[in-house]
Amino acid sequence: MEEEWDEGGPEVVKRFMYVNRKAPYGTVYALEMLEKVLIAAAFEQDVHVVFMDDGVYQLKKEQETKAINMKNFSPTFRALEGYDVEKLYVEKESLEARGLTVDDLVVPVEVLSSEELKGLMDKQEVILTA
Amino acid sequence: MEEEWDEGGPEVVKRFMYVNRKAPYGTVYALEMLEKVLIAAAFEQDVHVVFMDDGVYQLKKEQETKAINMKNFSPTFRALEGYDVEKLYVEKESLEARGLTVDDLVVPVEVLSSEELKGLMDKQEVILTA
Amino acid sequence: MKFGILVNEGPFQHQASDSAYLFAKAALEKGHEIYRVFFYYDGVNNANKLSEPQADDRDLVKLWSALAEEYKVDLVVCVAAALRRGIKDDILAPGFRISGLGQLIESGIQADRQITFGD
Amino acid sequence: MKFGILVNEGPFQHQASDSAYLFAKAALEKGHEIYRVFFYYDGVNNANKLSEPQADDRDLVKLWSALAEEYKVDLVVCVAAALRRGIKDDILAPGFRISGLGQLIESGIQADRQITFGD
Amino acid sequence: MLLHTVNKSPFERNSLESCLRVAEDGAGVLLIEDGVYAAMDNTQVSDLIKKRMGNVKFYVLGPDVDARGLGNQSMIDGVESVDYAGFVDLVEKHSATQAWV
Amino acid sequence: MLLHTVNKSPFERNSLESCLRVAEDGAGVLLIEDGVYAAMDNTQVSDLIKKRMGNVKFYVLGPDVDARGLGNQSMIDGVESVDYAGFVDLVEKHSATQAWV
Repeated sequence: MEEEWDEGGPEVVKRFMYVNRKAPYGTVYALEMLEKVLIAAAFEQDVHVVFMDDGVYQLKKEQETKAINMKNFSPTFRALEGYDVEKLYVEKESLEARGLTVDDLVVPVEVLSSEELKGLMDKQEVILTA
Repeated sequence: MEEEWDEGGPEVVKRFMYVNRKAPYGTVYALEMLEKVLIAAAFEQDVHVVFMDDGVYQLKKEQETKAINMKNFSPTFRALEGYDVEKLYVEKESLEARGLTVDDLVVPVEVLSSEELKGLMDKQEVILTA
Repeated sequence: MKFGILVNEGPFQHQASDSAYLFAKAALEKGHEIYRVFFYYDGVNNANKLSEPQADDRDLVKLWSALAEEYKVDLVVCVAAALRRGIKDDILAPGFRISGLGQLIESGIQADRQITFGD
Repeated sequence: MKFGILVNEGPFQHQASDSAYLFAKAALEKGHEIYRVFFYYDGVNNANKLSEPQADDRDLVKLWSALAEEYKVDLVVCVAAALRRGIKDDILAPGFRISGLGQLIESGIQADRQITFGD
Repeated sequence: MLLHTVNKSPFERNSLESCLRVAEDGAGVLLIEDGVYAAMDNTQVSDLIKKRMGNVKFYVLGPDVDARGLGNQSMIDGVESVDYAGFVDLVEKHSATQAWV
Repeated sequence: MLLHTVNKSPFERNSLESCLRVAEDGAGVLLIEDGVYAAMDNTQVSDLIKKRMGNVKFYVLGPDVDARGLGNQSMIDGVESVDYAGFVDLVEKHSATQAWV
């Protein structure tokens, strides 16, 4: 990846937002989105990760994937802090619709109402969804 | 395909139902489903084709795909009759929810309420959806 | 009992192929027969032998091939769907064969139950 | 203006890749620059040169290659996503190159606007 | 009687709703993959299943429930959990299977 | 101000609804691919757009409307049709684009 550092240059810092709206395992989007988040962090960008709609299910505790033969990637969320990815947001309305609270989630997050999320999204320079 | 006739044998006739629930062009399911319908007809099976949910949009008249660079497959529906595929059903509730009537459709169909559809589905031996 | 299975999605993007594999395996372990697994739409990508998942992840292409070998399951890739998606004999994994869509209809006719896994 | 484009789906199954191609072409014809098109998830299947669509249908792999040649557009296939899906150099269409996910982030940094096409 | 399989989240798509619109009394509905979220109690969509409980038989694929961390969440009363072997049995005992993909 | 693109049918998925929940007044929403069905008048979901008309600016991609045979259907008043060149202009004139894929 070194040549990328030379080309792109980490000196430019942009506000990147990752919007996670898909449940885990049913599709691969959650897993491969995490890889994109980690890379942006490695490029020292200002990374914001939003979980809304079924995306909040990605953070659900106690995932046990052995019986479906798939890799349990939920521990990766706990590793995000080590990469300085600390701006994790969960939409309040999505959480409530699913009968969940922050206690059900594997990592500490900031809970924002859709109204508060509006303002945060509007400030972003690059928004990646899947 | 001749060896398939020998193996499978067209002498067994089963009730096949194809359930179309996806809009055309946004995904390929509508197009490739049509290919499956035609093959079942070639095997002289008892073919039923149902259009419900966004699947009713597959039959919408006046599709003009030139500007999106995709093949317009809606004329194929008019060819179904030539392959003796004549049992086409549209769910009334789906049609109405979209503000459409049978006059908007490229082929004659039988309109069934969900209640009527229930009975028809329950009699099928092979149901293929996409 | 004889089961026919239709797989409409490739490995990775959707769980469909994982579910189909685990269903097939469970049926075989219970002593049932799988008449045929037919791969249609992006499902044809299950037959790409160049696929190399991460070391700690499952490898569906290899799992299908192994199932075919152990239980003599007929894995058929739709020729029309495969041509479009660039799945050719050169890159076809062991245990898969490419054939016509008629093989799906035949599966529906011959199997006692036909089941679909898709998006 | 410089645009960066992310394509998350393969050709055929979803319209995403068609839309991305037509967007890129329209931008170039208006005199804009495409900084990079990055292919992720099943989007890597856009680079499979073995793909042979029906004669009367569009051929997205060839269209992307032609766009790359005419306008010198940088088409980058994600190496990790491609490995899993069996997209290797042997079957890579002209104009595409395989590289790391960092190229997507770089696109986000360097382009004036970054836009996603997906399922 | 048919077995219906639903693999989509009821929050994201209309699959379960459409399935239940045409599922006959006595039919079986098996929730798999992201479809299992519909089986959870105390959500905004729990009523979809509760309204048909008693005339449709609901099943959920346990391995998919566990994968999503829902093993200890409260499930709607009357939904039966099966494993893959149970899934096979359900397909066997119903006349045909319709997948709401 | 953001440009939001929505490519999913409002009958099948919750994308447009979620988009409108977090779209600020003054934002643009461009309907493309199967998203264009939301722009049609006299459907069960027409109100989704009508309720935000006036504070959000709605656009629809003409080529996708025509492909789906909707060229002569009545569109909700105030939705503006653009072609691919117009799509490019919209991305250019908004600060960033969010795709509700």
